[in-house]
Amino acid sequence: MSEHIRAVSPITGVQVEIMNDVSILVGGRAGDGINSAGLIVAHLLNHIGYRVYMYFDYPSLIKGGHNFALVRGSGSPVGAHRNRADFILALNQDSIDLHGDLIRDETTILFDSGRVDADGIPVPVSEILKELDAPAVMGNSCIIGAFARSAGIEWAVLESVFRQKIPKGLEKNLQVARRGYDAAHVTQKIEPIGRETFPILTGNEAIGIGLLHGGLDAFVAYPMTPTSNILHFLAESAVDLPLDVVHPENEIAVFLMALGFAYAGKKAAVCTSGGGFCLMTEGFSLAGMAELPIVVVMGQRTGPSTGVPTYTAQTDLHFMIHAGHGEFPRLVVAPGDAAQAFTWSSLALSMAWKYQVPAIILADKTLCEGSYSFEQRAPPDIGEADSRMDPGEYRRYALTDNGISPMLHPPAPGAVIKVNGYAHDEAGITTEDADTIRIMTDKRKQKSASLKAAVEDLGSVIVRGKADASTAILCWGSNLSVCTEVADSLGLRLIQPVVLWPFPVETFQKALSGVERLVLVEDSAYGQLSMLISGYGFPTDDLVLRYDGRPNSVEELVARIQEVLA
Amino acid sequence: MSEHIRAVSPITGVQVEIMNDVSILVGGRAGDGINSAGLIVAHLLNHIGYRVYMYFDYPSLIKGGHNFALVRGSGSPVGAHRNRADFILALNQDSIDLHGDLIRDETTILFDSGRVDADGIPVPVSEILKELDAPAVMGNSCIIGAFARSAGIEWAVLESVFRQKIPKGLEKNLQVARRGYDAAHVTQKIEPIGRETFPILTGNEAIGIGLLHGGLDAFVAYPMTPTSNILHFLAESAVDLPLDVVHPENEIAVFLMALGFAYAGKKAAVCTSGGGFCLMTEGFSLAGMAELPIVVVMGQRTGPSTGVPTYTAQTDLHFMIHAGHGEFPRLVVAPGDAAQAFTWSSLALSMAWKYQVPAIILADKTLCEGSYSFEQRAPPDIGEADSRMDPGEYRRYALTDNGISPMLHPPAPGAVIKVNGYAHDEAGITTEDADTIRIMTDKRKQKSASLKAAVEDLGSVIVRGKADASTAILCWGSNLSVCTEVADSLGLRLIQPVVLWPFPVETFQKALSGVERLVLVEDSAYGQLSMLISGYGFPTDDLVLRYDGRPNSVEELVARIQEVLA
Amino acid sequence: MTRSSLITDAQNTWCPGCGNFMILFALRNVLEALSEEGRSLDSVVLVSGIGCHAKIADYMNINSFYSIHGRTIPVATGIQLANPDLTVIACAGDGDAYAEGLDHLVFAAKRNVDITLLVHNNRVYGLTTGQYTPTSPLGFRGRSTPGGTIEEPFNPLELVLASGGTFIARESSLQMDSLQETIMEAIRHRGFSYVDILQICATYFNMTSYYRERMYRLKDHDESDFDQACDRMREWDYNGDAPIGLGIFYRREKDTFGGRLSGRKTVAVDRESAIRKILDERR
Amino acid sequence: MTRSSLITDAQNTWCPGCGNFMILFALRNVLEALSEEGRSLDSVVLVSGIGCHAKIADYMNINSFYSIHGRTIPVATGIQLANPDLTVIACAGDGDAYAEGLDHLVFAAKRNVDITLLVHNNRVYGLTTGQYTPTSPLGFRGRSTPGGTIEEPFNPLELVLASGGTFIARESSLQMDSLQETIMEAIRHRGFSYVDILQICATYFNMTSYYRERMYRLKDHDESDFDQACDRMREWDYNGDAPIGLGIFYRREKDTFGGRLSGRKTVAVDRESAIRKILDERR
Ligand SMILES: Cc1ncc(C[n+]2csc(CCOP(=O)(O)OP(=O)(O)O)c2C)c(N)n1
Ligand SMILES: Cc1ncc(C[n+]2csc(CCOP(=O)(O)OP(=O)(O)O)c2C)c(N)n1
Ligand code: SF4
Ligand code: SF4
Ligand SMILES: [Mg+2]
Ligand SMILES: [Mg+2]
Repeated sequence: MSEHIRAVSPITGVQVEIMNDVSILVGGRAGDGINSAGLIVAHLLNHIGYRVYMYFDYPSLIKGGHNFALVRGSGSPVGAHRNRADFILALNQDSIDLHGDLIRDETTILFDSGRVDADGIPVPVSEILKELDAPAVMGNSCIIGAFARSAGIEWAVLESVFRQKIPKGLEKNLQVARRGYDAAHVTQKIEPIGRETFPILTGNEAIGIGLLHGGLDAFVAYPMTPTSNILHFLAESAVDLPLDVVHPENEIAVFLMALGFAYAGKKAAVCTSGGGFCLMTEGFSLAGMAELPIVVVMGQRTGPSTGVPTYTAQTDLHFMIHAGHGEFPRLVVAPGDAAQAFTWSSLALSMAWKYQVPAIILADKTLCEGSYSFEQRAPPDIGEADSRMDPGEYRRYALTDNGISPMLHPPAPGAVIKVNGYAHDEAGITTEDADTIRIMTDKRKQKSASLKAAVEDLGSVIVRGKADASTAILCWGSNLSVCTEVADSLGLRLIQPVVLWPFPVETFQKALSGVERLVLVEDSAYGQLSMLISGYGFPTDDLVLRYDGRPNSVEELVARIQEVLA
Repeated sequence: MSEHIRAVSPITGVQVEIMNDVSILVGGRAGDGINSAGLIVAHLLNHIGYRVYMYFDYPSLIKGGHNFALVRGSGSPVGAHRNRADFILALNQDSIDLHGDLIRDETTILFDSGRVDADGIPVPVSEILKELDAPAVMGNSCIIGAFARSAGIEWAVLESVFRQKIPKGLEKNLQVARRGYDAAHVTQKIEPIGRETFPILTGNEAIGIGLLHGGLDAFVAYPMTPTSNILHFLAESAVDLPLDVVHPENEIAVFLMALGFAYAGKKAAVCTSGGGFCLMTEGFSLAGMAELPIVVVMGQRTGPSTGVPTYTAQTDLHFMIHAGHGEFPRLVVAPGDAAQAFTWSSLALSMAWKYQVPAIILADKTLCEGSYSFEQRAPPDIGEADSRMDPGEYRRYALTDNGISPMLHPPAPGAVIKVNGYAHDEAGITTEDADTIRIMTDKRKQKSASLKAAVEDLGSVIVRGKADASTAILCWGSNLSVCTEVADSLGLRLIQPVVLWPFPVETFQKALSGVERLVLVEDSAYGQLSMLISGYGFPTDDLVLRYDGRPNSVEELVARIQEVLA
Repeated sequence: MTRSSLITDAQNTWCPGCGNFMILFALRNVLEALSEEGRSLDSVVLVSGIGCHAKIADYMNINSFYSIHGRTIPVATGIQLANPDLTVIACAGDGDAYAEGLDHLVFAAKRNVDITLLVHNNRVYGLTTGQYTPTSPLGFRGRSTPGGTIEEPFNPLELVLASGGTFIARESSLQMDSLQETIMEAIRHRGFSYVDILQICATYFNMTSYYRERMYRLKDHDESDFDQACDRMREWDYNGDAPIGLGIFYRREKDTFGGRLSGRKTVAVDRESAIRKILDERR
Repeated sequence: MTRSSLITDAQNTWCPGCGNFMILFALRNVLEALSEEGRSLDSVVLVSGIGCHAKIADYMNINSFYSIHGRTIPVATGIQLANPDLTVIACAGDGDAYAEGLDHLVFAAKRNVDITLLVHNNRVYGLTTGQYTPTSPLGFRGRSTPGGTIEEPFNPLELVLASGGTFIARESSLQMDSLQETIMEAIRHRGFSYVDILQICATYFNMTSYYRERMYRLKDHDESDFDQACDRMREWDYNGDAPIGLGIFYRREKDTFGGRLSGRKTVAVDRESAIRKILDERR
């Protein structure tokens, strides 16, 4: 495309360009299938060699309102949207009226001429549907067809994408799309740049697949945005897999059932968001005391309370680190894109089991419901804990050097396996004895230390951008991609701790070496990561916070970073 | 008494003595009424002019086991037990066998000769009961009688205490006590030192009375050690008061009912411990978003999970500060003794209402179930928030300079009062608009700032001991008393932040002025307050942690402090 | 906000054809009627949970407490106990009242708390895009159960009856007039008034014709007869094929929890002297 | 820990005369009998909540999961679903199962989860020193209700029946032999087996003579007859004065939740190729 990011780095003075960069807005009402339409557009780009990213924006309602998808294609990996649209596919008037800031002179606007008034290429969607006797929901196939034509994407590409993605009513959809295709003309050609396709996954799907890869046996969940789709995805997938998916009466039941699975030797995970997580905290503390492995996928959204259910936030970091009464080891990882989501979900499950601790995959709406070109990276093999012990002598909480006790599951012939949320002795029997309480607390502390060491070993802090720059952007979770892009373009260092607890202090310190100015980018009002690292003596110089539920576009963030650095 | 604390301060070289100091152990089985017996002993001391403190130790069972009370009397205010007993009142063998470390040459041991084998003054309790045809439960009156005699407490004092404290079966109890009195002889006289008596209150009672003083209208709770007794106490007291006490089906109902009370204009509070609090966190976040005032009394006990229900801990500080998803203002106060419990419970309720925030009174088992001579100090009057607004124009979340909106309650003629856990506009209507979300988050942030300023104004950090010492003991909650005593005896400074959130950074900084070495004393395994202050750049030099569920005695703490300072 | 109209100008975001509109209008009409009778609407409070149904809190221009998923009932209970003069109406979803917060339903019935509970029972989680609820039929294919559920629904009327309910009714969003009448009766009833409203979800579970074919109004039914109530409630089990009775199944008078609670109060003494008394007892 | 005995050497801290002893012994005897029949006790798991009753997890020398207050049932459910070959026995208190975690009871019955639930119903919170529970009679003076409660108890048997329960029994800690027999039947029943055990709390609510005067065993009772079951259950409402029937009130066969869940499984494919397939579909 013609226009690229042209930012002059205030640090290096270098002007950076991102090549082969295209942005497309698809907008319509809830119920118009905007999410699927956006995904099809993403797949068109995927099939001509682009890495893609899609941000999907929708209010909390079922029909009506305004939904839009921002699809981005690029020659290199992407995970952020831009503040411009090269193409707009408008199925409602809001897609034009609410997005003036994205429109450039060269923007191609394709619009449903029956519903939308705009300058650009009109597509008579309803007429076409009527002529072909096609249902209203096929309207987006029509406009996609028009888009393909105007972007110079070959019909064959569209046809093959449709064949794969729209098996239901394929022929009719193709007819509709063809009519859209014919109604338009080439405006800006998106050049094919390769033939390799990548799977396009939402963060939610990447998490689900990562858990499956890690050996997930059971998934228990009560629906809650933005993680419900993990439940839906795994429920769909369960048919082919040795996987039980259960949707119980509420989150309390969810968590305790999952602990039941874990006790019986099945690797279990749950998903939720803040309000549901609150209801799990009592069980979370039980998992800590009883040393039961469990993984919680916790998708942040704008809070507090019900907040803004379908919008993003990064405001639960401290809650995750401290949730549950009493002190016990836990793991908190915050992947930043689909690739990390896969790797760290798999790892979180393995680590939860190896260290017999509860683990949290801390995601956010931007990650969960964003779609990414996915490149699979095999997670490192961390091995398993030793579980050998003479059954007759079995003690669930036997003391060991690393604090990890051999874990057996019933039926284990001859062994009596007692787990207990009270303070207990090695055998799992309740105790009130001062020495035993202290010794068992030390055991759990030792486990913390073992986990901490493992986390430092795993390379839990990512450094990107200009590695020797003395100004660094610090971020976590879904801010990874936009910050990476901005760091690259401004010649800054990028630092992202993927593991947030136990905090990888040494690795983080190394990542900081030579940094004189640290700028935190976070979707919160208080700067949660800054509060966390200040506890380890790491100051943050600038906070670039956003808390209106929307993620930053590349341009918005460039501007804000330039502002604080000016 | 003959022996006093004789510690030589490593800092000042000064030898400190505490005068008029007496320690008494009362021990027996659960069901023997050891708690009441200990309290009677405390009242005997109270009536001869002593300030008292009682630590009550009991396992989580109803009958049997071993209970004991450590009663301390002193010429000056006390709130900690010592590692010695001048008298032991033994109703079971464990009272001797398990407490060897408290016994000195001069210890007077009074024991039930039918059940206990010991050196000292035998009291034929069962024979006496049998002869007088008195029930078994009067056994402790008998041994108390013997104690009074051996401590040289006049019969008239005992009789007057019994008249006030044991109205039920008074005459029989007096007969039994008299026989015990006659069975003993004076061994060590506890000199009367005054005539003024103080109310003796548990921390729980002081909290309850403080809430009443602050204007409590409704108390809603589900029983949980160590705060159940607040429920019991207020349920007893409700008859005479404009107070509703409700015990619903679980903690979720508790919290949401209490929010219902608050919405309708009634000042409500709840009590619980860690596990129950977990269940309240979702409602807590709702209170934050909906700006509903509410007070939670949160009694810490040994965790995680069910842990050791009747033993103490200070391990929930960070959980309290961060509980609930999303970011919102809250108040966390941690009183250290009965006087502070009264003052700050009253204040917590007033501040919750003035700032329309949830407030936590963070107590612990040691404070909740310890008994203290109570000196009432009137809490400062913080005034109320402005609630004027034209009803016809009423907007529950109207924007103001300090972030506090006028709060009305239904029925308010002409006003429509809408509270909402979704992000909302000024009128309380749900919004997903980016600007409104941001503005309303800023409003709550402004309220945080107003609350923070008020907290700094209130003298929220206590300094005691040697005010100019460069070594300071830092503590919070129930560790206040033992640390004060140790600081006094070692010539150290004592610093106790009573408000823990919003953390009174400036006041704390002032309290620290001139401190070169800071020693944190805390009942936890990780040093929670140290983690908190390090986030503000205040380093802690030494951690004196205890996590076996038991509070430190004065001697134990002296030894541990001397050890770290050596 | 002034009450020139009983409907706010918040944008309504229910789907076209959603049964919630009927419930909204029915409630508005009932409140208008009450207002005409002279009851001040300043004393009415609407409490809702979270779900499509709950948006009614935004749409009704009266006092409201828009709470959290599943917790409609304890909030309503607290408000009622705090001020017995308020008329407290709780609107809950079936996910809300029958799954997330079921225990509160049982206890409201047990205690006979003087609130009115309207369950917008569309037998699906609407707002979270169509998962099964406790009243979805066996085999329901929702997004969490793509192969169909493997559990039978329960019958919420039977549950409330077993819990001690004193006013138990079923209505439908398809029958506006009767819905209004029953809501009015429910509000008038002193004690826990429970109306299960079979609400059409146009998007995820449109049972319009199913219901139309089976619905009938209870006739010659003695509301005070427990056994008759049982029988009628059991006729349709929310799963199989049977006539679906609408109307008031059961009604009886009983002390309310709030009434008993305030009945306990002796003449209130002043706070400070009560505190002084407590302290003196502990000297 | 080896199973030389079915009782651990943990110190027993129940009060003298506590009905929990009888339940402990009954359960031990049943397990011994099962073991003699050849069932391996390695496959038995005991789940408990928190309360006096729950200490049974410490005292029985078998696999156990000592969970948290009110959550006995979901833990037991998870274990059973994870491994259908396990025999899962859940011991709950009345505070546990009827107050804190009531919703789980209803859903276990609704789903017919294949576990056995023994409720140690002493009609009081024992471990927290004597507060009322949902089955305490009206006017019960506990520590949270010094003036007496103001709510009637509910009848848990009726609730479980209304929820879809397939095995509903009541026993007493005063009748050891029948208690044992019924526990045995409950364990043998495929599906959700629920036994409400009227347990004596020697310290806070000693109803020994009250029960002895009123208890009788169900006779000529058709366990498969729903209406008879209803009638018998309603005879005593946990409040008023009436004969108290003991025995199995209701029993029927029905698919279990676990059975239906595992029935769904197709032949399992290997994990990696399933993942590859999922990824390929998304290219
Ligand atoms: C604790 C919690 N869990 C989950 C959710 C997500 N959630 C919002 S609405 C809803 C279900 C709504 O179903 P229902 O109560 O039947 O209302 P409807 O939308 O059908 O009117 C859920 C699960 C939530 N808000 N809070
Ligand atoms: C979430 C939570 N709330 C409260 C408690 C305190 N608690 C412990 S046992 C118990 C009640 C026990 O009553 P019940 O279940 O009837 O058992 P019982 O002691 O009578 O056998 C309570 C309220 C707790 N452990 N956890
Ligand atoms: S999803 Fe169903 S219940 Fe929700 S608004 Fe749409 S039609 Fe109504
Ligand atoms: S309090 Fe009651 S239930 Fe608990 S052990 Fe004692 S007698 Fe048994
Ligand atoms: Mg619904
Ligand atoms: Mg009980």
